[in-house]
Amino acid sequence: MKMIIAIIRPEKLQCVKDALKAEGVHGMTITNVRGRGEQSGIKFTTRVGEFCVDEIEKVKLEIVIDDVLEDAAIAAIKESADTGHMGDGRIFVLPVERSIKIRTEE
Amino acid sequence: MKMIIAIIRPEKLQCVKDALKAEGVHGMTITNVRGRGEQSGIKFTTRVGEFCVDEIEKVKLEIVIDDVLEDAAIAAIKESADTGHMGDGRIFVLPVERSIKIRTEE
Amino acid sequence: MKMIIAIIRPEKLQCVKDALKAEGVHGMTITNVRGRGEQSGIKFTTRVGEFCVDEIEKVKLEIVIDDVLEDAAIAAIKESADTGHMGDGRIFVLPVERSIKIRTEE
Amino acid sequence: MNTTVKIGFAAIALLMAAILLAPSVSAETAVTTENAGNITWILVCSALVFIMTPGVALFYGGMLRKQSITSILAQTCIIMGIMTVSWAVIGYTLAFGSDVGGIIGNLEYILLHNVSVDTIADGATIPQMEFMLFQMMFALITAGIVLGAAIERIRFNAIALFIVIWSIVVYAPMAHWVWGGGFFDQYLTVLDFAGGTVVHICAATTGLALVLFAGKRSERTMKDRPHNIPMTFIGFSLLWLGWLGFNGGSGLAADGVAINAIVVTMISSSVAMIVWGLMQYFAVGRIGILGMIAGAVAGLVAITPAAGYVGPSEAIVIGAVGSILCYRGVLFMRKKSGLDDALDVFGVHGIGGIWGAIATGIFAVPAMVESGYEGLIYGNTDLFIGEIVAVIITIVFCFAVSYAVIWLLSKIIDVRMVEDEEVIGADIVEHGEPAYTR
Amino acid sequence: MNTTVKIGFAAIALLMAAILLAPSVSAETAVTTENAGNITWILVCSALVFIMTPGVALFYGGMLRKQSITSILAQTCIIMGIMTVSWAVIGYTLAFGSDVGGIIGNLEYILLHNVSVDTIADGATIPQMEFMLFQMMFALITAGIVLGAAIERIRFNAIALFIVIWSIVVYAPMAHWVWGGGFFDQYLTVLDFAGGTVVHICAATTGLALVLFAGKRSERTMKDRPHNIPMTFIGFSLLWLGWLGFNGGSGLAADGVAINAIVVTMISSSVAMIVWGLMQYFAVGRIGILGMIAGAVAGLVAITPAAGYVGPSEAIVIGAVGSILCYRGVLFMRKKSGLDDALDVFGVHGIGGIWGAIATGIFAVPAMVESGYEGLIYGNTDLFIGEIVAVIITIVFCFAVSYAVIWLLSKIIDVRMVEDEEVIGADIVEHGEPAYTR
Amino acid sequence: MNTTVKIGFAAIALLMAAILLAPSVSAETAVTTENAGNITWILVCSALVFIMTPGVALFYGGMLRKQSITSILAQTCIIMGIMTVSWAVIGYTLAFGSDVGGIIGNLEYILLHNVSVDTIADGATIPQMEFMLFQMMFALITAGIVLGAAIERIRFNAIALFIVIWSIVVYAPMAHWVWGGGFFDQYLTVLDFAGGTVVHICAATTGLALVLFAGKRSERTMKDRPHNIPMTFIGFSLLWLGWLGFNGGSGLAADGVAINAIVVTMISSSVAMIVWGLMQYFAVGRIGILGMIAGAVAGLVAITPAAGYVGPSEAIVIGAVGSILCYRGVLFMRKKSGLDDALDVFGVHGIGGIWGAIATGIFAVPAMVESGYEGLIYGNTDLFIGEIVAVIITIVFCFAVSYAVIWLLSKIIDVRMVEDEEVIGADIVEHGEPAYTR
Ligand SMILES: Nc1ncnc2c1ncn2[C@@H]1O[C@H](COP(=O)(O)OP(=O)(O)O)[C@@H](O)[C@H]1O
Ligand SMILES: Nc1ncnc2c1ncn2[C@@H]1O[C@H](COP(=O)(O)OP(=O)(O)O)[C@@H](O)[C@H]1O
Ligand SMILES: Nc1ncnc2c1ncn2[C@@H]1O[C@H](COP(=O)(O)OP(=O)(O)O)[C@@H](O)[C@H]1O
Repeated sequence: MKMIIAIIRPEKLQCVKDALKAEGVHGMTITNVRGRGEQSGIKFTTRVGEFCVDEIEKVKLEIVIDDVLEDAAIAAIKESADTGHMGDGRIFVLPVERSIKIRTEE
Repeated sequence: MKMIIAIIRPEKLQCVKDALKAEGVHGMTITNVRGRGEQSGIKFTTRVGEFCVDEIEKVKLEIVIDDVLEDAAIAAIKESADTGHMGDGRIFVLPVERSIKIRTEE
Repeated sequence: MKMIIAIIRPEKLQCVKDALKAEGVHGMTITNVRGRGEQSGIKFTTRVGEFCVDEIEKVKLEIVIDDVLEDAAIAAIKESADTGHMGDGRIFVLPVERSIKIRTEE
Repeated sequence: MNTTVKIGFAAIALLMAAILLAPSVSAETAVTTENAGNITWILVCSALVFIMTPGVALFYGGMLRKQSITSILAQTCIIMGIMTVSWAVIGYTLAFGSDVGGIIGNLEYILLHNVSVDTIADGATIPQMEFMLFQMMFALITAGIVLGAAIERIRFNAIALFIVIWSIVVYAPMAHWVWGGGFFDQYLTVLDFAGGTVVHICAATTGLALVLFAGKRSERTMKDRPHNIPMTFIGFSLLWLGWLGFNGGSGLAADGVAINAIVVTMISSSVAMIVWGLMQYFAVGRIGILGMIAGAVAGLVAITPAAGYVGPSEAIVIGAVGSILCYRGVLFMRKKSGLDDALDVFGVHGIGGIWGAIATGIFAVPAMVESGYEGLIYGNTDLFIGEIVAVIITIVFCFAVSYAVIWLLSKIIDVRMVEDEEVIGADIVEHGEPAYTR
Repeated sequence: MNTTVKIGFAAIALLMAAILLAPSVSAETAVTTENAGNITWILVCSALVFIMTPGVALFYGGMLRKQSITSILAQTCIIMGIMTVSWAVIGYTLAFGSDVGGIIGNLEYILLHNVSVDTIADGATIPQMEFMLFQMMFALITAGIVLGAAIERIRFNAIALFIVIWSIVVYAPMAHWVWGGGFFDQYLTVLDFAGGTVVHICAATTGLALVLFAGKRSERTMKDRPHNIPMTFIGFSLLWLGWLGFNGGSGLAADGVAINAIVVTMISSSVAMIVWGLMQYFAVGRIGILGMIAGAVAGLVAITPAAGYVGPSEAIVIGAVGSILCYRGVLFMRKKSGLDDALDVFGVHGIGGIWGAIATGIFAVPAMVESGYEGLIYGNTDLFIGEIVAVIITIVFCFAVSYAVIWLLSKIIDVRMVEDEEVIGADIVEHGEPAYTR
Repeated sequence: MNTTVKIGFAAIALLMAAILLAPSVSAETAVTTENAGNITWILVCSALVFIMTPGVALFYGGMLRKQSITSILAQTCIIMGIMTVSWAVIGYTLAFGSDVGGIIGNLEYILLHNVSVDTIADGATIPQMEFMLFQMMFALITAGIVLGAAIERIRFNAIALFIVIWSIVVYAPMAHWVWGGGFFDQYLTVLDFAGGTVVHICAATTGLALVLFAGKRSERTMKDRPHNIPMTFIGFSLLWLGWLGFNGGSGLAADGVAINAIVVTMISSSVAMIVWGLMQYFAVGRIGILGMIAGAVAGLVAITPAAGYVGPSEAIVIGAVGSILCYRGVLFMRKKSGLDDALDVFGVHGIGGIWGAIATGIFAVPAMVESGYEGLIYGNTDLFIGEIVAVIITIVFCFAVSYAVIWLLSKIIDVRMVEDEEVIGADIVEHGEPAYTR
C-alpha cells in the first residue's frame, strides 16, 4: 500500500476528484494547507518597494491505495491538476504498512 | 517508530483522545479535514433531482509511537471511534525513521 | 528522499521559514493543527475546580527533501523553533518513495 | 338548489359581508407638522423593531454549529417576507378590524383598504397606517423568535408553510384579543404593555409545540458547540437596541411613558445580566458571555409587559427575579425536560414572559395605570389574577393550535429532516449554500 | 496680452463669478421646536441611509472569496470619505446651486457657504443644511453600490481616483437634473421619488462601464463560492433597514407620505423575496438564501422611484414583476452577456431600477401625484414616456461618461490588476491585510 | 458614646442628608405633543450612542487574535450592565445632583428618585429622565473604550470590579465637573460639546493607567495579527453611525446645532480618513483598511468637543490635523513608548481628544458660542488656556485615580493573567468559550 500525497491548486480540486473517481479511486482525505514552493513565493511591488507572498493557499490530498493503482492515480492527478503555470504542485508517495477500516475488521 | 494516521468523525474526537490516554498515548497532532470515502459521498434529493455531498467533515489524528504500542493504540482507536455506520473512518500506519523533540536533545 | 514533519509553535513559523531558506530549503507545505503533547495539556484553576486545555494550536510543516539535506534541515528547525519551554514541538522523519512535480515531467 | 335557498344564501352572504367589511367610522383630523414628533418616533421604533428579527437570527445562528447557520438565516428571511405580506393582506384586519364576537377582527382593512395614512383618529397620536406598520414589525419578530426552538430538524418548506398558517390562526387572534379589542380586552383585567403574551409567550409555546412534534435532534448534531460567538453578540446587540424601540414605542407617543419604558428596559436587562453572571460564577466558577447574554435577554423579556407601568426600582426586582427564574428554566429544559429546545426559546422567552406578565400583576404602580389596574402589592388582586388567566389562555391556545397546524402539515408535506440530512446539515442539504469557505 | 484683452477677461470672469456664486434669495424663518419633528425624522433618515453603505459593503463582501473581502471594505471606506468631502466641497453646490442652463448648479454653496443651518426656507420642512446632509448619504450609497460590479480587478488607487472624478462629472449632474432643478425637472414629465435613476440606474451603468473596461476576472478567481453567508445577511439587513429611511425620508417630512413609502417598501421587498424563492424552487428544486436576498433587494430597488406615488396593492405588483425581471436579468448577465458583473450590480440595480422607473410611469396613483403625472393605467401617457426618456438619458450619460473617465485614468495610472495579483487577492497584494487568521 | 455625642452625630447626619438629598426646585411644565420632536431626537440619539458600545467591542475584537475575542465581548457585556446599573443607582446623582463644593453632586437623585419623567424644566428641551438616559449611554461607551488598552492581560473579574469603582470615583466626578455644574463649569472658561474630556481623554488615560499597571503582554501573544477585519469594519461602522447621535444629540434638541454637529462630524472623519490613507501611502506604499479606520476614528474624536462650535471649514482642518497627530501618536506609542497599549486607545482617543479640546480653544466660532468663549484665532486666549487647563486636570485626575484603584484592587484579588493563560487566551481560560469552531 502507498499513501499518495498531492498538493494542488484549490481551484483544481473538483477536476482532480473527478479524474480519480474515473480511475476507481474513491477514498481520499482533503486538507486546506498553505505552500511555499521552490520560487519561495510570488513577488509584488508597492510604491515604496517590493514584497513577497510566500504562503500560497493549496489543497492537500492524501490517498491510500494498493500498489497496483499507484501509477494510474498519479497519472490522473498530474493530468487533471496541470495548468502549466508555476505553483501547480507536487505529488509524493510514501509507503504504508497497514490500512484498517474502523467500522469493519479489515 | 510508527506514525498512526486515523481519520475519524469529529464528534468522536473526545472519546478517542480519552481512549488513547487510557493506553498511555498522550502525544498527537489533530487536523480538521474533509474526507471522501468508498461510497463517494452521501446522496440527497431535491424537487428537481439528486445531488451528492462528497466532502464530509472529519478529524485526522497523527500519532507517532513506539512499535510496541502500535497494536494497543489501533485497538483503542477502533474501539472508541466505531459507531457501526458508514463513514466511521480509517487508520493507516506509516513507518517513521526518526523522532526528535525540539526542546531537548532526544 | 525524506519527508520531514515538524510540529512547531505558530509564533515561530516565520523564524523557521527563514532558517530553512538560509539552508536552501524552499519548498514546504504548512498546515494549522492542534496538538496534545506528553503533558496532555495545560492545567488551569477556577473558583470551583481545575480544568485542562489539551488541544493547543500548532503549525505543522511538511518538507520533502533529498537525504543529504536531512540533517541540515532538522538542525535549522531545532535551532529556530526552540524556546526552551514545554510545547516547543517535534520533528518526525518519514521515508518518501517518489516525488513528482505536477507541472513538469520530473 | 332552488331559488329561495339561493336567495337566502345570498342574503346571509350580503349580511356577513356588511358586518365583516363595514369600516368603523371615527372622527379624524389631517396630519400636520405638529404630529411630526410622534410620527417620527413610531417610525423610528418600527425601524428598531424591524432590526430585531435579523438580530434574533444572528443571535441564534452564532449558537448553532456551522452546518446550520445558512438554515436559520434562510428561515428568518422567508418568515420576514411571509409575515409582512400576510400581515398586510389579512393579518392586520383580523387583529385590528372591528371586533366580531370577541374572537377576531372583521375584514374591513383587508389588503390595507380603508387604513388611513394621512389622518389621525381622535384620541390617537399617529395615523392608523403607521400603527399597522409598527404592529407589522411585532409580527415579524414573534415569528423570528419561534425559529430557534426546533431548528436543525424541521424543513425549510415546512416552516415556511407553517408560518403562513400560524400567522392567521395563531398570531392574528392573539393580537386581536390583547390589543385589538378582543375578549382579553373585554373580559379580563389585564395589562400587556409591549407584548409579553402576544410576542414572547406566544412565540415560546409555539416553539415548544414544534419541538414536541419534531422530537430531538440526532446525538451527533446536538453535541457541537456554538460556532461563532461574535455573531451571537452582534445579534444580541441588535436585539437589545431594537428592544428600546419595542418597549419605547408601545405607548405610541414620544412622551414620558416612552422615556420611562426605555429606562426600565435598560435597567432590567442590565440587572438580569449581572445576576445571571453571578449565578454562573457561583455554580461553575466562571462567567461566560452566552450566560450574560441569556441573562440580559431574560431581563428584556421580563420587563416587556410591565415597561409602561413600573419605575426603575421595580425594574431592578423584575430583572433580577426574571434572571433567576430563566436560569432555572433553562437548566430544567436542558437537563430534565427531555425536550430539545435547541436555543432555549421556552427557557428564556417562555419563562421570562410568564414571569413578566405575573410581575406586571404584582408591581403595576397606581400612578402609572388606570384605576383598578394596580398591582398586587397595592392590595389589588384583579390584575394579578387577570394576568395569570391571560398567561394560561395564551399558553393553551398557542400550543394547541400550533401543534395542530404542524401535525396537519405533516400529513401533506415532509416536515422532518432525516438523520443523515441532519448530520450533514441543512445548509448544504436544503440550501446548497455552506455558510463559509475555509 | 494687451490691457484691453486682460480687462475683457477680467470682466467675463467677474460676470461668471457673479452668475456662479450669486446666492439664490428666498424667504426663510428661524427653526423652532415646532420643526423638531421633521428635523428629527430627516436626521434619522440620514443615519439610516448612512448605514446602507457599510451595509452594501458587507452584503457584497460575504459573496466574494475570502481573498477579496478587505478589498471591498477598503474601497467602501475610501469612497465614503471621498464622497463626503467631495459632496461638501463641490458636489452639493453643483447639484443644488441655482441652475445654470439646465445642466448644472452654480457655485453659490461651494464648501457649504451660504447653506443655512437654522432657518427654513418658505415651503420647506427642514433647514437646507439638513437637506444637504440627507443628500450626502445618497451620494455615499450610490458610489458604494458601484463597487460590486468590477471588484477583484480594478486597483484601489484607481477606484479612489475614479470616484473623485465621477462624483463631480457624473453624480452631481445627475442629481441636479433630477432633483436640483435641472433639465429633467424642466423639460420632462418624470417622477423619481427616492432615486431610481440617480442612485440605482446611475450606479448600475457606472458599474457596467467599469466591468466592460476592465474585462473578466481570471477563471481561477471567478470559480470560488461566497465565503461568508452571514456577512451577506448582515449587510442585507442593514440595507433593508436603511432603505426604510432612504424611501421614508425622501418626502422630507414625517407625514403620511413617509408612512406610505415605508409600508410599500416593506411590501414590495417581501413580495419580491417570496417570488424569487418560488422561481428558484421551481427551477433548481431548493430555495437559497442568496436568492431570497437578491429578490428582496430587487423589490427594494423597484419600489424606490415609486414609493411616494403608489399604495400597497401596486407595491405587490411592482415587487413581484421586479423580482421576475431581475431574476431573468441576473441569469442573462451571468450566462449570456459575456460580462463579469461580479455581484450582479446591473442585474439587480440596473434592471430593477429601470423597471421601477417604468412602473412609476404605469402605476402612479392620481391622488398621490400632481395632476398630469398620473400613471399609464389612468390613461396618461406623458409620465410613462417621460420615465422611459429619463431612463435612456441616464443610462447613456452615466455609461458614456464613466467609461470615458476610467479610460482616461488608465492613461495615467495602472487601473487593472494582473492575473497573479488577482489570484493571490487584493487583500494581500494591495492592502497587506488578509481578512482572517486561520 | 454618651448621649450628647450621639445627638451631635445625628444632627450632623441629618444636616448632611438635608444637603445631600434636597431636590433642587425648578419650574416645570408637563410634556405635550409639542415636545415630541425633541424627545424623539434624544431618544434616537440615546439609541445611537447605545450601539456604539457593542460597536467598539467589535471594532476592538476584530483586531485581536482569535483567542481573545470572547474576552473583549464578555468584558463589554459586563461593563454595559455595570455602568447602566451604577449610573441609575448612584452615578447620575453624583454627576448631576446639586453641586456640593464644586466637586460632586448630592444624592437627591439616588436610584433615580425625583428625576422627572413627564415634565420639562424651564429652559430645558426634554424631561430630566431622558437627559439621564442619554448621559447613561455616554457612561457605557466611555467604559467600553477603556477596555481596548489593557486587553489580553487583565482578568475579567478584575476589570468588572475596577469598572464598578471607577464609575463612581472617576467617571461620575468628571461628568459633574464638565457638565453637571462642577468646578470646570464654575471656574474655567472651557467648552466640551460632546465629551472630549469626559469621554475620550478620560477613557484613554484610564486605559493608560491600566496598561502601565499591568505591563506588556507576552511576546508570544503580541505577535499575532488581527483575526477578523470585517468584524472591525462592522464595529467601526456602528461607531461612526452612533457618533452621529453622540455629537448630534449633545445640543439636546433637534435644531440647527444638531444638524451642524452631524455635518461637521461627517466631514472631520472623512478628511481624517483620507489624510491617514495618504500618510500611509507615502510611508509604506499602500493604504490599509485599519489605517483608514483609525484615521476616521481620529477625526471623530477630534471633532467631538468642537462639533457645536465650528462649521464645515474648521472641521476640515480639525480632522486633518487630528489625523496627522494621531498617526504620529500611534507610531510613538507602539515603537517608542515602551508601553503595550494593545488597540491604540491612547494613541487615538487620548491624542485625538487632547487635540480636539485644544482645537476647540483655537477655532470656536464667535457666532456659535457665548461671548467670551471665542477661539484663539479670534483673539481670545481665555478659552484656549481654559481648554489646556481642563485637559491637564482630566489627564492627571483620571490617570492617578484609575491607577490607585487598580493598584488597590490588586491587593485584594488576582488582577493579572499569567503567561500560560495569556498564550492559550482568555476565551478558553476565563470563559471556557472559544469564539469559533473550526
Ligand atoms: N519540497 C517540498 N516539500 C513539501 N511541499 C512542497 C515542496 N515543494 C513544493 N511543495 C508544495 O507544492 C506546492 C507547489 O510548489 P511549487 O514549487 O510552486 O510547484 P511548481 O514547481 O509546480 O511551480 C507548494 O506550494 C508546496 O505546498
Ligand atoms: N483510501 C483512502 N485514502 C485516504 N483516506 C481515506 C481513504 N478511504 C477513506 N478515507 C478517509 O476515511 C473517511 C471515512 O471513509 P469511509 O469509506 O466513509 O469509511 P467507512 O468505510 O468506515 O464507511 C473518509 O471520509 C476519508 O477521509
Ligand atoms: N507522539 C506524538 N505524535 C504526534 N504528534 C506529537 C506527538 N508528541 C507531540 N506531538 C506534537 O508536538 C506538539 C508539542 O508536543 P510537546 O510534548 O508539548 O512538546 P515538548 O515535549 O517539546 O514540550 C504537540 O502539541 C503535538 O502536536
